[in-house]
Amino acid sequence: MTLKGIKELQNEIWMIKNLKANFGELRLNRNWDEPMGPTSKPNVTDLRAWDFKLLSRFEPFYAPFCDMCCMCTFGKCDLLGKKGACGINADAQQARTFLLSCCIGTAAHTAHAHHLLKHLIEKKGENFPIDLGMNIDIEAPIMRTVIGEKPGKLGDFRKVLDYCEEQLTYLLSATHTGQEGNILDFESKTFHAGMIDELSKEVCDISQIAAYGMPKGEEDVPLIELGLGVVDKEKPVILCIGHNVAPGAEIVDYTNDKGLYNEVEVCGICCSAIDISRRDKNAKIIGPLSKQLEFIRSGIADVIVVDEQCIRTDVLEEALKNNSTVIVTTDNACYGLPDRTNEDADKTVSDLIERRIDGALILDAEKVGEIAVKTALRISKDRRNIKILPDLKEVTKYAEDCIKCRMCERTCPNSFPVFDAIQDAGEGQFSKLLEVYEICYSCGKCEESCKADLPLVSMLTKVGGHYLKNQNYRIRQGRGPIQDVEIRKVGRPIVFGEIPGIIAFVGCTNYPKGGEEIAKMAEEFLKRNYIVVATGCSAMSIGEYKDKEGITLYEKYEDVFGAGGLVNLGSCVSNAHVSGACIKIANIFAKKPLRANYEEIADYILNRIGACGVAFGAYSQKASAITAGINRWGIPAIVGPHGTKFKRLLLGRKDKKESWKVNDLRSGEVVEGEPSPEHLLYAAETKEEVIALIPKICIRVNDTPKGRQTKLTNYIDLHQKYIETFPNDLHLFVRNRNDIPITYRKQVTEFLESKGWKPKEAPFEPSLMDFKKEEGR
Amino acid sequence: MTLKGIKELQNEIWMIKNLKANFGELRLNRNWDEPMGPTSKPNVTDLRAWDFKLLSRFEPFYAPFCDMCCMCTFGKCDLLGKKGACGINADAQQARTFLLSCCIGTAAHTAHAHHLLKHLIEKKGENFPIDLGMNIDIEAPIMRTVIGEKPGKLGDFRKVLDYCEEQLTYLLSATHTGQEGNILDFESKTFHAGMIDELSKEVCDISQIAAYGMPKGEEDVPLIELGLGVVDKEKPVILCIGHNVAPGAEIVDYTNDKGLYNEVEVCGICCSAIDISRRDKNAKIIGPLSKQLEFIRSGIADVIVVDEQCIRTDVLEEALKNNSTVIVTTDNACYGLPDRTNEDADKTVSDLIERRIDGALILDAEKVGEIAVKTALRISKDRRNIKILPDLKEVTKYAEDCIKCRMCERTCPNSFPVFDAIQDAGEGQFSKLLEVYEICYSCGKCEESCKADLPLVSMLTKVGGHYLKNQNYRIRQGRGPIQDVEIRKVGRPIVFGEIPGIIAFVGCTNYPKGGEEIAKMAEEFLKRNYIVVATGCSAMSIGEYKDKEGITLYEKYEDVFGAGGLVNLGSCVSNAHVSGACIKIANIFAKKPLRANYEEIADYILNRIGACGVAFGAYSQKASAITAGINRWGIPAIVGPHGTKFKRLLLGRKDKKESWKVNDLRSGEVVEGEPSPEHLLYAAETKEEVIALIPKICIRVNDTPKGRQTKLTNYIDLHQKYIETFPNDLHLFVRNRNDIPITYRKQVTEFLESKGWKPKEAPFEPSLMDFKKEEGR
Amino acid sequence: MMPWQPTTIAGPKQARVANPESVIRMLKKAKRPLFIIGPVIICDEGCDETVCHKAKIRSSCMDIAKEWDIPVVTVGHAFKSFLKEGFDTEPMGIIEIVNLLKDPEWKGLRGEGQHDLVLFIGVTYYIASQGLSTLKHFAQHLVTVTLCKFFHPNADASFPNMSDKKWLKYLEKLKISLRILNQEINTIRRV
Amino acid sequence: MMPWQPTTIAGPKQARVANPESVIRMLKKAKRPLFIIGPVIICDEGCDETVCHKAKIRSSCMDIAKEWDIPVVTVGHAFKSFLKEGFDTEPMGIIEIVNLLKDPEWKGLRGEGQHDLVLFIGVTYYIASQGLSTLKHFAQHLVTVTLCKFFHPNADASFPNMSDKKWLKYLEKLKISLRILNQEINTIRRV
Ligand code: SF4
Ligand code: SF4
Ligand code: SF4
Ligand code: SF4
Ligand code: SF4
Ligand code: SF4
Ligand code: SF4
Ligand code: SF4
Repeated sequence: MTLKGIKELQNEIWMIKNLKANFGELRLNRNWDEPMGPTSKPNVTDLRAWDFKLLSRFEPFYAPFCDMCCMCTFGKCDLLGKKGACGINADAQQARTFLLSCCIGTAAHTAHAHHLLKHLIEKKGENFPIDLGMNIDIEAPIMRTVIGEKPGKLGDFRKVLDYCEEQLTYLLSATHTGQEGNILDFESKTFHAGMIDELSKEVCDISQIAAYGMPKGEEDVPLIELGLGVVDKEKPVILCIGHNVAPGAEIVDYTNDKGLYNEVEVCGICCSAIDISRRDKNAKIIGPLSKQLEFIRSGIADVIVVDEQCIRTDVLEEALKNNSTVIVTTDNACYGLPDRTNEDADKTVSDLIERRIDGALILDAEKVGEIAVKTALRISKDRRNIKILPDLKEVTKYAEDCIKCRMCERTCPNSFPVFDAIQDAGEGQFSKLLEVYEICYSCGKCEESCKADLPLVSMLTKVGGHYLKNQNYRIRQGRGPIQDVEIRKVGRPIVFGEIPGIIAFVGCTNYPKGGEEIAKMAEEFLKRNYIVVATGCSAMSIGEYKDKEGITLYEKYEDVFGAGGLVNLGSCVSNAHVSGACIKIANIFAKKPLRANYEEIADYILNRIGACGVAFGAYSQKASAITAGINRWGIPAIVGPHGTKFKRLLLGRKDKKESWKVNDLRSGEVVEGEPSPEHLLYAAETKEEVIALIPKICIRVNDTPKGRQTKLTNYIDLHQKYIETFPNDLHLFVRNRNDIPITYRKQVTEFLESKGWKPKEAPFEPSLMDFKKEEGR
Repeated sequence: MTLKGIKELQNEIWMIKNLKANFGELRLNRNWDEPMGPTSKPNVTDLRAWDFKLLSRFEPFYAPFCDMCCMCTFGKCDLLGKKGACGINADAQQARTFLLSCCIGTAAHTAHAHHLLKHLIEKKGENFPIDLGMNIDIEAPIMRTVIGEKPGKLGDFRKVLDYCEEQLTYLLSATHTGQEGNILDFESKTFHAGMIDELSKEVCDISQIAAYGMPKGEEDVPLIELGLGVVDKEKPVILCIGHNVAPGAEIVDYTNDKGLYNEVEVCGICCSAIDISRRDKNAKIIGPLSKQLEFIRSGIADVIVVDEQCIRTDVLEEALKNNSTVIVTTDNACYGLPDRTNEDADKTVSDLIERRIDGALILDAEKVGEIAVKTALRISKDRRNIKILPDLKEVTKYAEDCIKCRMCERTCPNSFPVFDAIQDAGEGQFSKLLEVYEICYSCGKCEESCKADLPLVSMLTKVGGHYLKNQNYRIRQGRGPIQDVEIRKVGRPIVFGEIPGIIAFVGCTNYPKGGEEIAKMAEEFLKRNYIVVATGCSAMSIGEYKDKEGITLYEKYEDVFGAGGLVNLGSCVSNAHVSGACIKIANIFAKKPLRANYEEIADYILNRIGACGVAFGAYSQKASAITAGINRWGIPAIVGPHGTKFKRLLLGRKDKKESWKVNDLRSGEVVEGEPSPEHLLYAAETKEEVIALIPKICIRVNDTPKGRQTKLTNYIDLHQKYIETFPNDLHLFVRNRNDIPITYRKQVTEFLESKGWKPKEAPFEPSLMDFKKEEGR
Repeated sequence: MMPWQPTTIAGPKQARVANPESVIRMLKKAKRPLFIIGPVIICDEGCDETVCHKAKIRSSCMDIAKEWDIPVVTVGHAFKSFLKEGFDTEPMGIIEIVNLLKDPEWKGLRGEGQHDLVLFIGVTYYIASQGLSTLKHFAQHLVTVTLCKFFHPNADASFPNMSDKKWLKYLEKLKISLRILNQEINTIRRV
Repeated sequence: MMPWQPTTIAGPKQARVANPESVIRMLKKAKRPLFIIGPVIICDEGCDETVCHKAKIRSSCMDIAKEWDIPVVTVGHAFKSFLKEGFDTEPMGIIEIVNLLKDPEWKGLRGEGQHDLVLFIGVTYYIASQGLSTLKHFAQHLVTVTLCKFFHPNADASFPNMSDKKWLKYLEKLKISLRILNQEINTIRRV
């Protein structure tokens, strides 16, 4: 190439670059005249100052699960009062493992988003528009706040995920031996991982809503069938397990296209179930994670389609016991099965039916649809005799072999009385076993540790199946983001405290005493005009409970994002809409600019929006990432007792006045604050403790006197009801006499006196942000 | 916008896109007419078939470090003979933790590459050319083989890292609870992580070579000063620790620019040291990882500049004890220090000097250069008295307080006789302590566990410093990739087996008996005309040994990539050039197309190139990723005894004939093979075991008779020398009489007879690849 | 001794196995003990001591606290059960109290200074185990003792795994020994 | 018992503490025992039994193997030291032999079938611990016993941590008991 040629080419490149840049701007930001804020695509340390502020209030609390570290070949190192060979000590090690957990969780969501996005782009094209309908202008509040851009089309999400993956790589790198050494910096990185997780979830849910035509936040979405009893066993049954909707959606699409939807039962467990039912409201939901092993053991599923996340890793082994067929569909979980992606579908179907292969890996969702349905149609007849009714005599026979080692009870994560129940069962009494069945989440640990090799989970399943034949419940279809119009309505009463709080029941089923407790918690707050939203397994657990009249809470309470409304947002990735709603309140109601303006938005949420998350059964790394994500926005979360095994909480100290100071941006003064929210991440031992804590944790510095009265009334009420005593820290939340609830005036006044309480001024514009430097200074 | 306007705009976009695409192609592939191969940017499962082939020969061997899993809140689960609550069992759990370890290692390299690349692009621009000089045409063999593209300019590496980060996210996701469940699929993902690690390392090293003008593979690079004794303590001393050259390079640049290079000593530990000395041959290398705590404790460093990876996490704490100043420079390790990136440099210098801050986080490498030098110049005088000579009386005094609990000996990872040595020291005898000093890697575990709180590492340091004042060695400057011209010369003798092997001593210092063993191993093979290359800490360990004449191996053996040559490739990221050289042999000598042609290249290497890696002291997650990376290319590796704590090896079974069958691509027949290489990843207990194993593991199916004779001679020689017996599996490696080494003719013939040996045909074109399907079938 | 939930084993350090005598010795040495009582010993049916094992345990706990004048924190929802018996305790979350206990600056339940010995009973096994781990690692200023019928390796000292019957016996013994000790001390004081 | 390197504790299952008598019982039950001897008991100076503790240990090991006719694998570079004494062993890597032992199909050192009991001595502590862990998890068909002076929790049975003196006594006792046992058996056979 001549020199001139090169010059020309370089000019051309320059032009293209500029054009491209302008064009990119143009497309992404059509109709968006908001100026770019300070925090576009923040790098690992860019929000560190904000994080350090949060961490000075909410100090990390570590509960090591193990005294040792076994992460490198210098180990194992005993860190009890000692540093490891790399110089790390116990608290930093805990912070590190929590960061690692959050990285894994975030990777799961990001990979999920990327897998799904690729599929959707293949299906619908790069340019498929992201349009959430007339009632949603702010389609991607998290992306807008974090990236500073808004998505016009599916393809725009690519760069969001690129950013996520880059940041995630940095974060994971910091967990390497010999990198970060300070707990605060670990925690700041953990928040960062959480924020990336939020972005990925949003990308995931918005793209599936747009591309699959799922509900776009409309109120009053249909009810979906839920429960172990909703499946018609006479039909061929396809069970989808996991979180990625693509294969399941293609299955229902295939049955619909071929006019087979009356011939085949498509049902699901975990988030795939919720999301498939958002695609097709006729799909059925078996239930949350806790039902997985039970349902597989029941043998009802002819074909089990596994996608990703929260799948028992022994699905194949368990399925083979019942001659169920397994199809795996993503690179996350291949189970060693032969890759039949490029094989002729009918060939694969016949190989599956003839048992020439144990199952198949098919990385093409559409092909999965075809193969799953065809296979189910053909094998279900042969499997009829497997789906038999449970025989309780067999259970008794097994139980008689118990050698009374008690390992079942000792290894049960919840110390459920399996031992006693088995003794009874040995004598033909099943009520205790049934009780265990109802709260058991079929983790299988009792069975694995049984010294007499009793198939305890199968025994539980049989008893449950016998007595509870028609487990038939209802859940709302997951409706996705909260519409802007709803935000407009509730923004003011929430910020002023008149709606006493938004409670999000999220996460998995590692409950201490069964799922019913979630429903009961939800009910308590629905009755009290809180806004209750739910996602994932918790949304299902709420649906699995019927009141005395035999109806579910979804039927009883309105599907509105308003006082006393109960909304199923959708699957785990729909958790993005919890913070999304809070961001939108800050933006729509309070007119805070959100474009690349993370800190100001989070500061607003922390001080003014009485929202909290409850992940009573949080179990996985994703759950840890989710809590880190909402925490960085300033939204507190409560986990259940098993949540202590995440090894790290973020606790405030209400007895340390100095830590609650706030800047009053209006007056320019530092003023006394309140311990609200008291904690960012707290683990409660019992449902009672959670219920008593929620109204308090929904208190915000900015509440109006009226709002505060409402919140305190609930706090007193519920504390008295569940702990049976007056809350002994109430004085901390009464700023002046106007805050005193009328109904409890006398009691509160007396209490305040006993505590030597003095009134104080409420700040006008409470904030943790620095006072703006005056110009010229 | 009018419809017409939009249409026009769309046309424009289309044009730009195409133009861009063409242009991109044009630039990236100038002068590259090789057609695109089958495996461009392989996704997680795309090389699964190849991996499964490797895994069917080299089965995973798991050595759980712990019976339990503590990764989620269902746990801890005891996996000894039981499944966990998620259904996982012990072997899959080990495979999962090894994948996790590799993900962390890969993340460290990828993040490092990305950090550095960003810095270099900022400094030199997107378009800075990747030009490795006249003698290197194949500048990025890994990128060419994996991505199918070649880099023209720095900016081209961006898309490589995007790919790496995307894949890494998928891989990490698979370690989430409830994802992958099969060991083979876990292992395939582990290989994938290793391959990504290889790419990242290559990007990293090539970009720093190009941008910083480091040696470009030239032979006979200069010698660099190495050792604890090479630093002039009278001068201000800046110590760089870690792996990322940027801050260190800016420090030497700053001293050079300001004419201060005679005023300040710049030295380093670990890979930063090597890479800084590649930038400036006057920089000094203290030594490998094993010297870190010792050197910090010595108090010699006035300013400690920490970048990333392999840094003791307690550097700040240890530095403060000696009033050293700490500057941290990346988001990987911030140590809670105040962010002074945007602060005036002189202000920060004075804050550091006045001890208003304990240290500073400065995310701008150039600023680090300035601040580090200015601070060192100003504080070194005040610190004079700290750099005092060791006082052995103090050591005795401490030793007298020993309460004989023996915890020092019990917690020492290598059971070094610290206890005995301390008893002697208590009586004024230091020879044993000195012996421990020479093999100790200052991990500090003895000190941490000492019930009498004796500062054992300081005591060791003092004794070492007293007796070994002038630890002054030499290492070659790291010279980067092997030049194409050298490959041309050695390709044939290597593939034919006449050069008996390429041995790469790589990795860290978790040695069982000190670094000298590495040097002795290297020497043994240098004497026998193997090609010996080294990187990172191992390269330094080789330099830290002098022979009887008092010269180092680097001085004794030629710096050529040829028989009997000893080459320091550079830092850990230079490990990419080990596989790089093998790929280039396949391409340059054997004319195998490499463009996006992973499997064929790897198959060639596995069957024909007698290379192996020795990571005798491998300790970190990066080390695990590095082994996975070279293993996927078909290059075997040997780790030391601590390597068993990676929990997973890949072992062949020489007694299982069927597993060694190969396809003879020439004859189209499946023929009997040989167990060569016998293992893909093996852990040896002692240096003797390693030495006896290396010649065997360098045997390849394709050796010519002459080559095989050479290899077997070395095998017999070294086995007899180090194990003192004739190798009892020799018959497996003699294909026919032509293979019998002349010097051992009688012995071998007798041995073969005793084993009932029969000659067999050697395949012409041995391969694990499938026979090409004939057209039309 | 194997922990009740076998996997709560956390490392080489294990709790000493305690018995009533050794607990007495520790209590005697302690200046500011604290008693944490959790919901596991609370009978949700609200039965009384004549019929209910849990109620008997609760009653022993109250007696122990009274005998030695140990302030009591009730966690979970244990408070109400004691209130019914007219016994005043401080309701808190287990995490809340553990968090306070790990701060050497905290002034203690009675404002007299951080506690130096903490007795645990009836806290859900695994959350107790996590809390004990926190204190083991991060609260060098205090000693933790568990009086459950489950061996707790993360405590400094723990009752062994045992039957309900033996457990009650242990607690009764503890109560009576404290009473005797008290009488002795009072006698000495009076002298 | 705390492992010699305390952190080799791996979970709730711990080795039984063995003594010469219990090892004898296990050997009596075993059909195809194997003895693995590592470099830690080899004196690198090559001293002999009259002066060197390690040489004494080596000598006991040889006697034990001979008494009970147990095939011996030497790992690391232990081979040569035995060769010098005219004692033939099979040299291997510790990982190599562990890998063979975990395969139920392997035919054993003498081709008579997989071993059912493996004695370990003198293997570097932590690599032995890892190998024992492999066998504990993945070789249900065999029992592992360590005769080092270090307690090995990952074995099925292990000598306790002990002094050099006691260690030698244990090994001598083992040897002598085997000799007696052998004589008894021979007597019975002759009858
Ligand atoms: S990462 Fe640190 S604490 Fe963990 S095993 Fe390695 S050296 Fe020990
Ligand atoms: S399966 Fe149910 S009863 Fe069994 S251990 Fe798990 S939760 Fe407990
Ligand atoms: S684990 Fe099995 S044998 Fe033991 S008590 Fe429970 S049911 Fe009975
Ligand atoms: S950290 Fe977990 S895996 Fe490691 S030793 Fe502890 S319990 Fe075992
Ligand atoms: S990841 Fe599986 S094995 Fe590990 S703790 Fe969780 S449930 Fe148990
Ligand atoms: S510092 Fe040296 S002697 Fe001490 S434990 Fe570590 S390696 Fe052993
Ligand atoms: S750990 Fe300390 S006190 Fe114990 S033997 Fe070693 S030097 Fe002595
Ligand atoms: S060789 Fe290992 S220890 Fe040394 S610098 Fe590289 S990774 Fe770190």
